[in-house]
Amino acid sequence: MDLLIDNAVTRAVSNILEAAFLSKLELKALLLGSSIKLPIIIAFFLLVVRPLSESFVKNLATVGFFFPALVAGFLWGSFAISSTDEFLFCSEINTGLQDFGISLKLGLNGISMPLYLMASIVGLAAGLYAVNSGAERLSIYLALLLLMFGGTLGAFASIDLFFFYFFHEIALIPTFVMIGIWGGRGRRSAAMELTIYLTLGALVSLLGLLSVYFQSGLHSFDIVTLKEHLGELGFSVAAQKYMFALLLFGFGILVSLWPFHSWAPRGYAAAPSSVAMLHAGALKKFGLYGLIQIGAPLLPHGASQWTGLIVWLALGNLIFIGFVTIAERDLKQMIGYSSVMHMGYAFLGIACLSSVGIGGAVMMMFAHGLSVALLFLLSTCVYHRTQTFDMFEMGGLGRQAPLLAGFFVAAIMATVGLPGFANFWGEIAIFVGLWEYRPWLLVPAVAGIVMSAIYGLRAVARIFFGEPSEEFKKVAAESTVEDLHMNERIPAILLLLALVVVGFWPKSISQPLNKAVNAVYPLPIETAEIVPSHSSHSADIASSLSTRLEGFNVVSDN
Amino acid sequence: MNVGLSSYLTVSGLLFAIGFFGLLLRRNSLITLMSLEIMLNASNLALVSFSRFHAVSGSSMMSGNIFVFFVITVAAAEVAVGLAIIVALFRRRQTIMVDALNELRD
Amino acid sequence: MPITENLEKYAGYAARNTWEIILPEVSLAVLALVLLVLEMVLPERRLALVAKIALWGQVAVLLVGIPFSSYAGEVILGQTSFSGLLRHTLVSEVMRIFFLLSSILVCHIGSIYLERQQLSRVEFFHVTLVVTAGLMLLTQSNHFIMLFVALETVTVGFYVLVSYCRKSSRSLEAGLKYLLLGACSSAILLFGIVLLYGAAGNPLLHGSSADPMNFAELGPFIAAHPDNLLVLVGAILVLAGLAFKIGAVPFQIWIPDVYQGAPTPVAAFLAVASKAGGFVVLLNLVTGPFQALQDVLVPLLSTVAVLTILFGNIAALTQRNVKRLMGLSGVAHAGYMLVGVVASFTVDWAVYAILFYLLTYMLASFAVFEVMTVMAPSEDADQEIDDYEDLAKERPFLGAVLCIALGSLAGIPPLAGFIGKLLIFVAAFQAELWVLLAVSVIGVVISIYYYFGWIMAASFRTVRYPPLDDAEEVPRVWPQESSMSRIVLGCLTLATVAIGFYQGLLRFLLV
Amino acid sequence: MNLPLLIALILLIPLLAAGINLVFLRRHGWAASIVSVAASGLVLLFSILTFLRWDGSDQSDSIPWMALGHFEISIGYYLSPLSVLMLLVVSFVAFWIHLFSVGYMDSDTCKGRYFGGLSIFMFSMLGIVVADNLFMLFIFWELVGFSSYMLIDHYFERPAAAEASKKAFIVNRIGDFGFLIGIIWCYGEFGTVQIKTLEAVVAMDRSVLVTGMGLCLFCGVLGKSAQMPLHVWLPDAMEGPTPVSALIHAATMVAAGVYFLCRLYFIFTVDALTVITWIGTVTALYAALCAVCQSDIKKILAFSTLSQLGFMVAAMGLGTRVGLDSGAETAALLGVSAAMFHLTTHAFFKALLFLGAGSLIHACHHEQDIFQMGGLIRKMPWTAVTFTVGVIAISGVPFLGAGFFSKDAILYLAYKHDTAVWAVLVMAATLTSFYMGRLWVVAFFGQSNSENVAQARESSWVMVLPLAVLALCSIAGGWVNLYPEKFLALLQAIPHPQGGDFTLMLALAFGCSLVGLIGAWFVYGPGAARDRLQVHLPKPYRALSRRLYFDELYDGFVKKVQQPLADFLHFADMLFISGLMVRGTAGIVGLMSIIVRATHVGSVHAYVYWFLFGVILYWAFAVGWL
Amino acid sequence: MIDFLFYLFAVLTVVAALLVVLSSNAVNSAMFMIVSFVGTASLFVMLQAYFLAILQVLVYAGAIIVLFLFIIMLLDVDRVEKRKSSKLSLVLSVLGLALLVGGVLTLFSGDGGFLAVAQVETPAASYSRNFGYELFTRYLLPVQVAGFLLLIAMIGVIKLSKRPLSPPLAESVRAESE
Repeated sequence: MDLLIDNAVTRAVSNILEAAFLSKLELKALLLGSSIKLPIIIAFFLLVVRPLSESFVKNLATVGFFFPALVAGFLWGSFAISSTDEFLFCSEINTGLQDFGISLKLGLNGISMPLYLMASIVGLAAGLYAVNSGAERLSIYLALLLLMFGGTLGAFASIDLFFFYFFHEIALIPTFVMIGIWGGRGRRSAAMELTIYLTLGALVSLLGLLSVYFQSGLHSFDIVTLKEHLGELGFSVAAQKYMFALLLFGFGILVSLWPFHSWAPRGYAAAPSSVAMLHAGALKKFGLYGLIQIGAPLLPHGASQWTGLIVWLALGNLIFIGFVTIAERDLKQMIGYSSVMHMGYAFLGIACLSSVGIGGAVMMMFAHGLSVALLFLLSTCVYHRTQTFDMFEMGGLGRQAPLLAGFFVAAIMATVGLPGFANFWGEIAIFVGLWEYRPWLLVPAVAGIVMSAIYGLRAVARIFFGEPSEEFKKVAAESTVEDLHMNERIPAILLLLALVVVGFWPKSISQPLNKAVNAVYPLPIETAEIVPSHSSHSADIASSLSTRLEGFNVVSDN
Repeated sequence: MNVGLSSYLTVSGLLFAIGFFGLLLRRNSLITLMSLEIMLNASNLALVSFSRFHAVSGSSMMSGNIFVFFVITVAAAEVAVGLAIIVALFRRRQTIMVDALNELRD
Repeated sequence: MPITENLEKYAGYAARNTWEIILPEVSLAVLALVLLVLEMVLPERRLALVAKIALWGQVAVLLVGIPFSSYAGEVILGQTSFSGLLRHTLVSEVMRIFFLLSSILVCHIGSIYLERQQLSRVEFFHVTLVVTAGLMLLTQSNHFIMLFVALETVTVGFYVLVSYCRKSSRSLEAGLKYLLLGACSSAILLFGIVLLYGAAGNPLLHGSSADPMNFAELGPFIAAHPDNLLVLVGAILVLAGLAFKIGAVPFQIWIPDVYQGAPTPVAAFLAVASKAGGFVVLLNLVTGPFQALQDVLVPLLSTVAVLTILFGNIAALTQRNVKRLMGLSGVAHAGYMLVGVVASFTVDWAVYAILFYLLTYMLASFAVFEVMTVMAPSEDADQEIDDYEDLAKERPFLGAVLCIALGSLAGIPPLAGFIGKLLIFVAAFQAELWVLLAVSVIGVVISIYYYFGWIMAASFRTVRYPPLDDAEEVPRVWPQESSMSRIVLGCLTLATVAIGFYQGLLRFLLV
Repeated sequence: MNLPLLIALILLIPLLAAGINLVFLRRHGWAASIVSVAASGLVLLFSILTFLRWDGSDQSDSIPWMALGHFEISIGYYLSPLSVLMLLVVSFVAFWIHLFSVGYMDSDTCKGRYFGGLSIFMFSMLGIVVADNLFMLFIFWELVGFSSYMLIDHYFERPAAAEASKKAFIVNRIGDFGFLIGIIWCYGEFGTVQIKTLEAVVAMDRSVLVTGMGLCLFCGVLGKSAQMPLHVWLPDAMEGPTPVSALIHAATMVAAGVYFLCRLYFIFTVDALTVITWIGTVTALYAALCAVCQSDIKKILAFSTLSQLGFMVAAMGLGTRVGLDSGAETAALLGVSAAMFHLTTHAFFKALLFLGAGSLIHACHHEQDIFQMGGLIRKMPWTAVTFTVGVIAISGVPFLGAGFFSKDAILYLAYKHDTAVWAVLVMAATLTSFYMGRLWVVAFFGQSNSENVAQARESSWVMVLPLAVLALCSIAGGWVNLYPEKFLALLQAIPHPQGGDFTLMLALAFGCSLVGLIGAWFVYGPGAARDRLQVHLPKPYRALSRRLYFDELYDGFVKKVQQPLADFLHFADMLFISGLMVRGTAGIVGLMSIIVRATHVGSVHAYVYWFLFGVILYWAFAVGWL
Repeated sequence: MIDFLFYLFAVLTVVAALLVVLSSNAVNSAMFMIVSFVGTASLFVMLQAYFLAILQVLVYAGAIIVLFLFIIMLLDVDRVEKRKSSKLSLVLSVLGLALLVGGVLTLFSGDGGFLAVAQVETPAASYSRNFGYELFTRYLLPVQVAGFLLLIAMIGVIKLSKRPLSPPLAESVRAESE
């Protein structure tokens, strides 16, 4: 069966693709580049050119959202075939700063490919929802969302540290504007807090990136070059400590590492749903991606010195925020907090500094992006039907909107880490990584999934099950409560489908990812003393097994 | 003590200090303007003294003297503009006291 | 000394006065005179022509004069002219264009302002042109006499410009404040120059010079005597004088008052050109004669940079008056550029980072100031952030321009301001100025609050509560920008965005 | 068809059916029920085919499913007598319950969801059965939890159902908390979680085992098989439709815990096994006591299930411990054999009882209180007869029901090796027949006690047929010799009492079952309308009917500890992090801003002083003071 | 003798400057300023900068101070200045003066670097001629710039002081000032 999947299907697909596209890497690189540029160009077009008819705006924006998703799907397919641990589809454009070693280099490796794919799916879903959301000043709304989308994709596809940062910021500013203009209650202060916090984080991480640039002495912002050469040279351990601290706290703020998380629930609660989807789902993963792709590989000693602290802060995310989430009664804030909480897992995975833990973290990021986007989408759908985010004022919605209830339950189950959804694979890999790192950490980490079950199911029960509350009865009496509309259904299906496909076929993500993380994280630095003993232990067993096993079989046959 | 360069410079320095003192002390904008003139004048004196005492045969240190010429020009221009502003302000506010000029503040 | 010999010497001096090199400056001066003549000649109803001639005349200078002088200047790049009074470098060539551009923009904004305020035009343009010529000469000065005269031309011109709106007592008050404090700083600067002159001219000291005001001769002397008290005090007094121009702590204190009172185009001119002039002189000095004083200047400038960044940003944080806000935020920008100046002691290309920063700052600042001018009420000193509410809804174009310009000032990618800040940061990193970097980051974060507060006011929906009493609400009249404004603002915004994406546009600075 | 393909089909057919039902047939209830029943029929067919193809030896195969670093999760199957037996039991019982559901749910509007849920359950349960490694087992373990959640929640409009489903899932999660730690512990310890490999490793050297690991793994069983103290969810789970209770919460899913124990019997140390034994024993007695004091027919059966599961767990723990002590080759299978035998018979008769109860409830318009019933034997003869068979089987009336053989084996095991356990289990067994007798006597005899019950009529053939089939199995299932040869090695490890012991055990069995049944007849009387124990012993009755206040204890924990802690941390988050840390910093900077702005006093004098200060400051640098 | 003259003029200059600052009457200040500038001019003469001495007297005493006096008379300032400086202001400014004097004295008192006497004598005629030649050859550019400086100052003064041209504006200004 394995052979079947690996060889026959993919070979056939690759043959078709190669026949059709001449297997030109340039073409793929071109596609990758244009998948980032097209949304941005369309965004500027929509911002500058007016007046445009609404249907034209919608169609154009839809193209802008669809194209990257199609490209991502295609690249993903050809990436799976290639099975390499290097960056593929690379392209380079000089923008005038090449004297500093800066140029727009794009490419994907096993770590960025899943995230790029995830971002494109989340962006497509958010975009499709936005196109028909009926927002005021729709063309500007879509333009900003496209800008955010392009920036997010660019951040994950950049090989150049500078543009990695640059694209993130491109995506960040529309976030601010969109929260401010189209947001909900308390949008002004939430937007301001979010922006100030994230700018601080981004700047600190920029300092970290600059320190890598300067300390390396390679005069290059190119991740590949840096990785190759630092293998031989490396930084001094003391320098690494400070450099990694900059990256950790900078990126940590961007990922709402406890206790720098307060922007996230408030910001997401105030944000329009498409923005919350794209930010919480995709853009927020930028910081983790930075730590995984840049921080830990380039500064292994620095990373290993900070893992102790990362663990404690991640436990803050898990346990502290886990409890906070349980106490939260505002649906959107609850989802915001839960996304903060789940970042704790990713940090724990990173703290392992092993291919299992970090691979798990990437899978977790992939899955969490999809599931949290789905939750934000559905929470808005709930809001449109109940006119409130207060879960105590809902109830019994499942009767009128069974499909919505089904999707919501599925999304919660995905968040909770039910097998069959992509989230499970990441979580379990992180747990395994933790066992090798520090076994006792498993206890709080696994306790986290119990807590997420508590708040998740509680939310489901409050919103959809049981008797409707008095408030909801009033709302339902005033207007008919309908089930999911088509414009809500399609993005939800898209996200759920992605979650389920990867849930059932994790290899699609893990195979390229595994190659990449194995190349980057051969053995954890700190646990280097422990793991060999482990593996030798198990290797011992395995070798003695193979001899004994034959005898065993004989015995059992008798 | 022989009269030498440092004596002239001391006079110049004192003039500069007195000019600054006037800026600090007086609220009458005309006198403030005069104090500024004294400060510029202090520089003139120092310039001339340096020129004189540092001149050796072959280098006349003329640039110091030339500079004085320009400083006097500048001083005249500043005074002219300053007085014009003071007059215009007086027409609108009936005062030339600088501490009455606090319409622009936080 | 025989007179004939002297005459030959003087003839030599005269021969070195190559006026064609400063053709742009000369043209501007001539243009200024032509304007005066036109004012007298033209009938009153045609006086609007003056503004057009001033504007297009400068464009012509930009398009013809600059290339011509660059053509002449290419031969002598790095050389001096006018017997060592002027020195032509890449920096000075770029800054000439910079000042000319600023002047064009100021004239453009000024014509809007003057029309709105019904003020006479010709004097404004005349003074602006002369000031610009002075600034252009200032960047090329290689001699303290030239420097002082050019600087004072600029300063006196600004005294006039700041108090230009003489029907407004605020403009006059700002003018008098600027004059008194400016003259004080000039006196300090002058005294510093004198001390340097005195120290370097001392024939008893090794390396003394016959013409100590010339940078080329002052430099070696200072390098030989970096511990001389006169040199040190003279240098710091010169820096104090320049600190006034660039608005560095503690000589920044005048800025909000003067910006608030000054006519908006003049405030823009002050914020951009005057500040840039100060920076260019500062750069010429620290990379030239003062290079050897880095043991003293680096700590001094670092401290000043830290204080400037913090003061500017913190003071601007709760400021609601937009002109004062721009002034204080300009102080913060001066602080970032000072970081670049400190870096330039050890990092050669930091100078170009500062120029890059200045260019991006100019683009964004003028866009903001032009929007402010268009939006200004009759007393333009009273503009508050709250006046910008609903701007994006009522005037989407102005709103978008304002947001992009403020974003660029805040240093947000993908706008040009970010690249400017980035280059400064990179330079500071290379120079290992950790504290300055940390403070800069804090400053940028604080600045987000007020810039974005303004953006928020301009672009976010506002909830209007009905008035409490029955007072009739006067519907607000939204001014309409002219098509010329649209073009100019569009160009500024486009440039801001384009440089953000493609830094190659300013690549000549980064070679 | 080869084995891997068969196994794959067994797993994929229900999955496919579930997908079709949930995606396309949500509004086409009949089609959905046909798809699901067909799927379960196919599963039964393929299970039988698998059994036929299978040569009786241990066979396994797997493919890697995900790999990260050295960590690998594979999906595979591991056929052994144990798993094939379980496969057959599950698919057999499930098929009949599917069929029964068609009748039971005929008026339900959400049949698509219901049958989709059943199919998901089939998929996950069969996954547990065939799983060849612990990670795969865990995956399906979680999925059965989800399908259980989904099906309990079928009537989600009822607050009680919503509450019960939530409780079931969360309590199971708590069990899985330990389970997952145990699995990862196992993986970390041995580097593999392949059951076959683990077995081989442990067989080489039992000293590598750790008690803690075994207990962690047992936590999963606590949750899934609802052993104390995680038993609280199972009685509440009766809020689901009755066929669901029969299939999931009686016959199969809850037995998965026992199945897991049997599958991994070798991984537990002696200490762990002792703990397991006692937890099972205590659960058996506790649940039996509680069952006596319930009046809801499904609750009675639920507690009965708990009690029987306690028997199985105790049997497995005790038997394995004994077997390990004795050291014989097959002796280790002692407990497995006893537990699995009881599991099999229990699956038949408990499914029968639940379906019978379902038939009653369906006929009585969802009346579930036995004291409202009465006299049903005349109205619903088929149901009554089959139900009686079930009662006989569970009560362990010698030779007449399957329960006798399996339970007798367990009691004998205990009698031989641990008197204390034996004594408790005997009490539990007596109580079993007592509460079953109570149910039987009160519900079927005498007169109807309510309007709904009076109108009851016999159910349709789709419901009666499964009852009949299961009744047959409940009678025949106890005869070991009827089982195919391939299972004999497994089932014949059961100790058979010989000689004097045989007589003693037989007498005991007669005593237990008849004392219980007859006692119930006399205590309650046929068709009683109220509970005599409740009247005469109000205090103990209340305590037991409230399940000895376990739920109150847990609710108290949630309300008094967890929620206040959450609220406190929420408050702390607001106060310290959002408040002091973030707003506080902003406030301080804002205050500084106001102070700094205040320096712009507007007076030139003040500004000249700034200049003086500036000159002095700069001077200080020049002369080296700073 | 020369020394005596130096001390005389030096004291005259400094004391007169101090009186400029301290006298409460602006007219007095202007008068003392003349004295101070004449004193400075005398020092210039002693430093053999004859041309500058003449310039000093002509420009400062002849033009600037007259301008001051003219404005003082025009505005009738004595009517205006009634309030005295506050004590605090006085104390602070004296403190500032002390600091500045201290600084200046430390700067110039050390005679190590300074020449006690002039090295060469400058003949008056060649001085003026050289001055002129230098000014109009070498420093021609600054001279031109200074010309423009004076021009814009003049334009500015005119602009600031002339009556507005357009009638409606003039009316509004008048209305405001009245």
